[in-house]
Amino acid sequence: MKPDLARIRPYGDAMDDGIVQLSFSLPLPCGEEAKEAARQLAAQMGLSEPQVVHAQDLGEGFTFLVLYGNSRHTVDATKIRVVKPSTEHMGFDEINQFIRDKIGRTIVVLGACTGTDAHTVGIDAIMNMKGYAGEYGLERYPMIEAHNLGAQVDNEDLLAKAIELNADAILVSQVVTQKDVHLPNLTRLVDLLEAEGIRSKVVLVCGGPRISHELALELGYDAGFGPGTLAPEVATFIVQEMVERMRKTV
Amino acid sequence: MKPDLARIRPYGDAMDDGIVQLSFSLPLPCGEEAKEAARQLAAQMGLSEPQVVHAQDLGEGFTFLVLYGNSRHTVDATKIRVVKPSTEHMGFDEINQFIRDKIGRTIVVLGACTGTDAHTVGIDAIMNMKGYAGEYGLERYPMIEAHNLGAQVDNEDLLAKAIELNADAILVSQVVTQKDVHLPNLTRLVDLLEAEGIRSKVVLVCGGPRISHELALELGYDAGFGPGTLAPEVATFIVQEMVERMRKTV
Amino acid sequence: MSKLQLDPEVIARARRAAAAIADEAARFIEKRSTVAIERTVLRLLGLDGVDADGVPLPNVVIEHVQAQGRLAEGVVRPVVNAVLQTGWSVQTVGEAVAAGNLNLFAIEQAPEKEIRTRAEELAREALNRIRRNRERRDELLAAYGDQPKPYVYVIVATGNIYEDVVQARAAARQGADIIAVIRSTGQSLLDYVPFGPTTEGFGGTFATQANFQIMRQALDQVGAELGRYIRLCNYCSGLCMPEIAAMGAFERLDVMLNDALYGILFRDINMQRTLVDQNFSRMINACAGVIINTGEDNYLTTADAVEAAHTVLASQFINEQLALSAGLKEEQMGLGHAFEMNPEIEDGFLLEIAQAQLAREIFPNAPLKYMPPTKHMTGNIFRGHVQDTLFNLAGIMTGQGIQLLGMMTEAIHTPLIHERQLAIEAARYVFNNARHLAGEIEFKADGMIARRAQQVLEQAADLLEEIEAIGLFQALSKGIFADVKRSMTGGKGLDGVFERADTYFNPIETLLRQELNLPGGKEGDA
Amino acid sequence: MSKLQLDPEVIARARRAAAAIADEAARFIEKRSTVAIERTVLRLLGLDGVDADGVPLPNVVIEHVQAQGRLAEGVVRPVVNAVLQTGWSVQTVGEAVAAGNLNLFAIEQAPEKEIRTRAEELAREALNRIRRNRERRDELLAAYGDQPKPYVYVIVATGNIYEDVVQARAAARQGADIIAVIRSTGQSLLDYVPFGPTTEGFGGTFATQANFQIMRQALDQVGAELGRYIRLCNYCSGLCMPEIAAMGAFERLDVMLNDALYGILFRDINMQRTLVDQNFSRMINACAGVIINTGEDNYLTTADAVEAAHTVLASQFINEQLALSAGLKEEQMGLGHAFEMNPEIEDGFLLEIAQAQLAREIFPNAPLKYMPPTKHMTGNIFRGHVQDTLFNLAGIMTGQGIQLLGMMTEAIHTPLIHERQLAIEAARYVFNNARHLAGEIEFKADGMIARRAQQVLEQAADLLEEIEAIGLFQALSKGIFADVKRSMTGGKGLDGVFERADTYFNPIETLLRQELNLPGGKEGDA
Ligand code: B12
Ligand code: B12
Ligand SMILES: Cc1ncc(COP(=O)(O)O)c(C=O)c1O
Ligand SMILES: Cc1ncc(COP(=O)(O)O)c(C=O)c1O
Repeated sequence: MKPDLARIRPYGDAMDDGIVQLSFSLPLPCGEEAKEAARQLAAQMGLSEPQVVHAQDLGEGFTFLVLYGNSRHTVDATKIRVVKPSTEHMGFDEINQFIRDKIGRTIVVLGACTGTDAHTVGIDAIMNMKGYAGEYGLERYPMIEAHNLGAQVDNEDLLAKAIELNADAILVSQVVTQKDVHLPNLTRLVDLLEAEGIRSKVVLVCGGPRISHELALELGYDAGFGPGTLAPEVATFIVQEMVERMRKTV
Repeated sequence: MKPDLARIRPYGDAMDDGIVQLSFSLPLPCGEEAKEAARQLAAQMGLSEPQVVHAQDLGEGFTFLVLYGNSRHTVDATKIRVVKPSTEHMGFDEINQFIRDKIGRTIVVLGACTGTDAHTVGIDAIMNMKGYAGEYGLERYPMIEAHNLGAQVDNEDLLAKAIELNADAILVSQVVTQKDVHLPNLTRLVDLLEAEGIRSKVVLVCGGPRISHELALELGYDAGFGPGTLAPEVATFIVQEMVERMRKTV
Repeated sequence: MSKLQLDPEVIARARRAAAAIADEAARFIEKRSTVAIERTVLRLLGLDGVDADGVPLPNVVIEHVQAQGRLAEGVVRPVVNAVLQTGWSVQTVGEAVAAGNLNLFAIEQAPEKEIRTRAEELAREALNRIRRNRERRDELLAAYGDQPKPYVYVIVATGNIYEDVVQARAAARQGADIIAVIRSTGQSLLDYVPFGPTTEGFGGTFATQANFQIMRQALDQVGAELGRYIRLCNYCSGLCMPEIAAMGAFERLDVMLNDALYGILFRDINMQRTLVDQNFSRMINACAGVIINTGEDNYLTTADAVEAAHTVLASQFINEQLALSAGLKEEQMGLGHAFEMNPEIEDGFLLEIAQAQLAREIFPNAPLKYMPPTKHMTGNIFRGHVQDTLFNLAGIMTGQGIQLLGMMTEAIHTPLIHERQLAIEAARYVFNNARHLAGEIEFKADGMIARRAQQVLEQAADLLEEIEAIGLFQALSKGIFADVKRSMTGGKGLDGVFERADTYFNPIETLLRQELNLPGGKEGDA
Repeated sequence: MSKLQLDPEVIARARRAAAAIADEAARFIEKRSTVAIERTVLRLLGLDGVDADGVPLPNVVIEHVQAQGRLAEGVVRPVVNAVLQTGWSVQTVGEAVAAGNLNLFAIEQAPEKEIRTRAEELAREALNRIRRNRERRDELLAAYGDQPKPYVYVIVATGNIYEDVVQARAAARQGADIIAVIRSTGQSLLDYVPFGPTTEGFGGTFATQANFQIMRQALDQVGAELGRYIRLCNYCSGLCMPEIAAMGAFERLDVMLNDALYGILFRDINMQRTLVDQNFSRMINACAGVIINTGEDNYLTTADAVEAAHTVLASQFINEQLALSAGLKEEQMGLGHAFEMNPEIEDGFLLEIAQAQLAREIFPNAPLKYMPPTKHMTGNIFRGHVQDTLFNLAGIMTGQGIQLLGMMTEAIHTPLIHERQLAIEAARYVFNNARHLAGEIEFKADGMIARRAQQVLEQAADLLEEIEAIGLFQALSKGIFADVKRSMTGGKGLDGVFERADTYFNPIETLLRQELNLPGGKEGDA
């Protein structure tokens, strides 16, 4: 009954049964044809014996379908490598001590929720005094000078502030991701920083419920943090990255 | 905004966005690796940009995952042909008249829920006087002599009864389908009827929530009826099939 | 105080009629025994295992006795006599009979007194074993503390006991309080109990003693890790009711589906057989400290929940009285009912609350077992999850004892590993969020809820008096419950029922009756 | 009768403080106008469209007037003067200004009397157009009959008005009573209203008059097919509150998100600007028969629902009083609140019921708008669907007016076509099943629910008196609501606020005040 890690399949109630639930709508009127189309789609997805267990008229020529089937695909779990900003993180005291020891001055961190995005709860969770889930935010760290610019901050304003305050790190939050509105917005900041020639001077981090480290790297950020992030994780990354860069430039 | 019938894709909130929800469990502990494995599986299923929106520890080294992604597969809806027992069905009076006119005698229909299956509600819905969803069952039809043998009927007993009563049609209900327990049970009846040389003399019909017409044909039945079947649909099929056979043998 | 302004007079009337019905049944039962009871006695005296063809030894021995026309005296005397004569254990005696090496009636007969003494010793050992299990349960419960009610009850039903273990352990971690291992379809009609660990069932897993043991160990282990006692449930129904009770008592099962009428109505088991069997099985369950679950919910899978509401209540009254006459305490009576209102009914939730509260007030000490929507579940899993939510709310609002969690895939398949998780988290969310709602709300005097409850109670009392008048057997023949008509001599298993000879001897029963303070418990009574 | 044993004295104390707060605001408001109000007046007088750069003509004309330092007198006089002098329509005048062919202050000035007469004619036409829409709504409602409450309210938010139409029509067929077209993120900070049909928004679709019209037609059509009046909702918030109210009045919108404080707190719009704008926008909504929805739910997306409960109630009191001073009837006040209890709290449902019932009893005639769980929704769509079920039950148990349905994918994306279906069927199931539950249950006197409600009411009354003492502006600076601090001169849009000159002229306002029986409605009052 042990799973074969090299050939992982979904599990319903017996090893390797491959059971998967799926649901979607089709732009077809409700009836046998829509069900058959759903089955064909599921078959293309690699489900054997797909069963349409529910089909419902949505009006306007659409049908909602719920299916179960057995996936024939397998994943080699022994080959999975997950990219994370860092595996271990330091605690509050440790981080402050690390800054004292290795950087020797307070560092300046700027945070903002940029573009038209007004969801500040996430960035507040990282930066605010009171913090989040029992972890203090960066404002509480004696060795961090944290500035939270809040919601709907223009990339241009953020850049100006970063220059003004000589920021060591910039934290950008993006929560609204519909139609990928966050992508051009995030890229724009990188472009601006590069145009000013200060991209390499700041640790550039983004975060939000749909942000992954992988995506962040792709967009030209140094790290990306997803749902459930805690302040110490972010602080650890920033200070380690700063020290790493110092080491390299020495 | 009209769908391209030759290339139907799932629809979430924009034509052809392909949005699909899926959920399954993996025999991997909850964590980034399980999420990545889920994403890889979804990618193999043809979903672009699969998002793990929920991952939950189930205990015992299993993880439950919910994903959304955009399916790249398409279905050609213009080519879909659905096999159904019959497209139009007659009403109560019409059926009785049809029997009087074309067969000229009352016909004998036997029904049973066979094997270890004790789910009689389905077969009762088709056969009982009071019927189902506003449609009388076969027992109410003056031109049909209906015998409902009830639950857990052995295939052998059913065969014996069919011979004894000279049945024109046999209706078999199968509701429990776990581990495909219904398949050998259904096939066994066909074998028995053939061994007795009476398979061609009876109209052989099966039904149940997981029975499709296609499956029934595969198993050697004349028709299969799924969820929501009404008595007149079944009666129509039986009498038309009988008349069809009479026509052929004349 | 009654939230429903129920008339105590009407409750008393109903209970009195039910007691009369149970008395009539008891008079019928006391004169009879069955092959299943005799097999059970053998098991309790220490017989187990199967013969070369895989037939369980208790069956082999009973057939041996029956073949020689001696079953009416009970199986204990010949077997214990053989033990005395051979010096073998009951097990070895059974094996010898199975091997054809021993004819129980072809050996010398020891004096009755000696046989009785030895038999009583063996019986006492059996009951001690059961008592130790009961004490162990109490110890564990005392150590861990019990969970708040309603207990969260989920099923596993993979067909494979080892896969069941995975699912059950996961369910325990997810928060389940009770794990029920559903039986394979068809087992209830077997007139024997399969043997050993099994891995091939349909819609459920065979109930065998080995399977019980495997699951009990798994749950004890995960329970120790979690610091919670995880109760184990199985099905004490069908043609082997008492045998399963005995096996359960040996393996410390905590909860048993065990209804006085279910087998008659839903499995077409002969009514004489079922009534006699249920009584003995319940004495064992009583002694083992098992909570029984009755099956009134099943009525509503075929009948309509509004129209047949009073039959559910009437059946609960009968189950209660029959349980009392088998020595079960009120605290062990998980009387069943179900949330099976048609979801299309306006104010269906009000009717449901009326029914659930009604049961709560009439059986104040019973850990009522509340079953989820099944009939009206469809392939629409999302809507199903919502129906189950109202069910969970009804459970906490009316103080139910055991909440059998609904699964959103009820209309599709037996539960997948994560479906239990989703059901449990949903139930816990509702229970926690509405923890003290029951104590906070009152129902309008003379409102829809109160009036509905009063009406159902009236109807149930009337029905019970009708049944009392014609007798239970007659009532079952007339299709009073679940629209199902069963005849006195129809159905399966009648050939396993026999009248007790004057010389009938069953020390287990005597001891059970003593222990449970039931009539017939005095030496020589039986 | 109060189910919560609320003290009428405390309610009166809270309401009196709120009235004093609203009075203070009214005195501030009456001396001021804003660019948005002046643009609104132009729209009502008939100006629409955009210039060659896509800038809306109302903005162009206002900037023209402002550039010449003449806005303090109001925009009506110069524009109507131009109409009189040129013989053109308001539209042609606006186009000429935009084209640079006309300087409103470089032409001859007609006698004040003539200007006033013509201006009032135009204003009357505008109000007639609005009245006709209102009558049309009443006719349709009378013809079809209205739906039982809570109304089922769902959102569409594809970003593309044509895709929105598909979703909205489907939702209507699925059973929605109100369709809200959510606005693109960012629109509320635009100091102009985009023009024409739009197909590219993020997290919502731009509010434009063309979009309103397209959706109105689609809903009228599907409503006719279904024999139900489908209400249309949009957002009358942000820097263009009054303009959107006017556009909505022209296109027969039925419901408008329209809060007195929301823009200040959640969009960092200047408080002077918002207070002045909201007043004028509400007069239009009042006249158009629109139900406004206030945004108290938003407090709970950042603050804790248990701790901040009284701020929600206090804000409802303030919104009520400010609404009254803008001529809105109680029946038009969709005061907002939300089911945002942390799902982990024991008895959270009881606290929630207390709050919902409290609002119900204090604002008995208001069609309370009840918002679903959002903050505590996660990617676990199945659990989310359960949370939404308790929310729906709370709605029907406490007689809410408008139920904004929760979506199980709240934490993921704006709703897909079938998610609305699932939400609607779930809500209808709950509403229907518990239709008369509110009338059936009572809360224990001095129980948790009643005591919680009484305590929240006390706290709200205290808070209102505190705000009364320091003044609303001061209170907003201190972060009393939603923990957000805003200063008198901070935030967006302050440059659009101006003090009215003695010669300020605004016949629309005068007529509105007349129609709504508000002070200042008499000729020459304004
Ligand atoms: C609260 C809320 C609001 C509040 C915001 C109040 C405020 N001051 O923030 C209000 C009511 C104003 C609001 C408005 C809107 N919202 Co909103 N809102 C939410 C809601 C309910 C919760 C978000 C939240 O607070 N999460 C809690 C925080 C702690 O989690 P988090 O943001 O993920 O942050 C954590 C991590 O991601 C990470 N993190 C986040 N940022 C960063 C940054 C860095 C540098 C790092 C290191 C880490 C990090 O750390 C945090 C702590 O662990 C969500 C739904 C939901 N349940 O998730 C919708 C949601 C986010 N909103 C949504 C939308 C569309 C809107 C609107 C655009 C709707 C509209 N058209 O009007 C508006 C407009 C707002 C705007 N202009 O942006 C959508 C987004 C859909 C999408 N994927 O694009 C959601 C998902 C709801 C939905 N289903 O439609 N919203
Ligand atoms: C009622 C019920 C019971 C009742 C049955 C009472 C009775 N007298 O029938 C009781 C409580 C006894 C029962 C027991 C069991 N049940 Co059961 N039961 C159900 C339930 C809730 C409803 C079934 C039903 O009545 N549907 C209504 C009828 C009208 O629909 P229908 O059967 O689909 O019939 C229609 C069509 O299919 C068609 N049709 C059906 N048969 C035929 C035949 C012909 C010839 C034609 C033409 C048409 C036709 O026409 C009918 C009318 O439209 C379902 C769950 C659900 N919501 O579906 C589980 C369900 C069917 N049961 C299930 C199981 C596993 C069991 C047990 C095996 C569990 C156990 N191990 O103890 C037992 C054992 C029973 C046995 N030996 O077979 C599973 C089956 C899983 C699977 N796919 O294999 C289900 C799906 C529940 C679950 N999720 O576990 N059950
Ligand atoms: C009392 C009782 N026994 C047994 C069962 C199970 O059926 P079976 O007899 O097939 O084991 C049920 C139904 O769930 C029941 O309620
Ligand atoms: C009163 C009110 N206005 C407006 C909005 C929407 O926000 P925006 O200002 O981005 O249109 C909300 C939030 O849903 C609201 O409650």
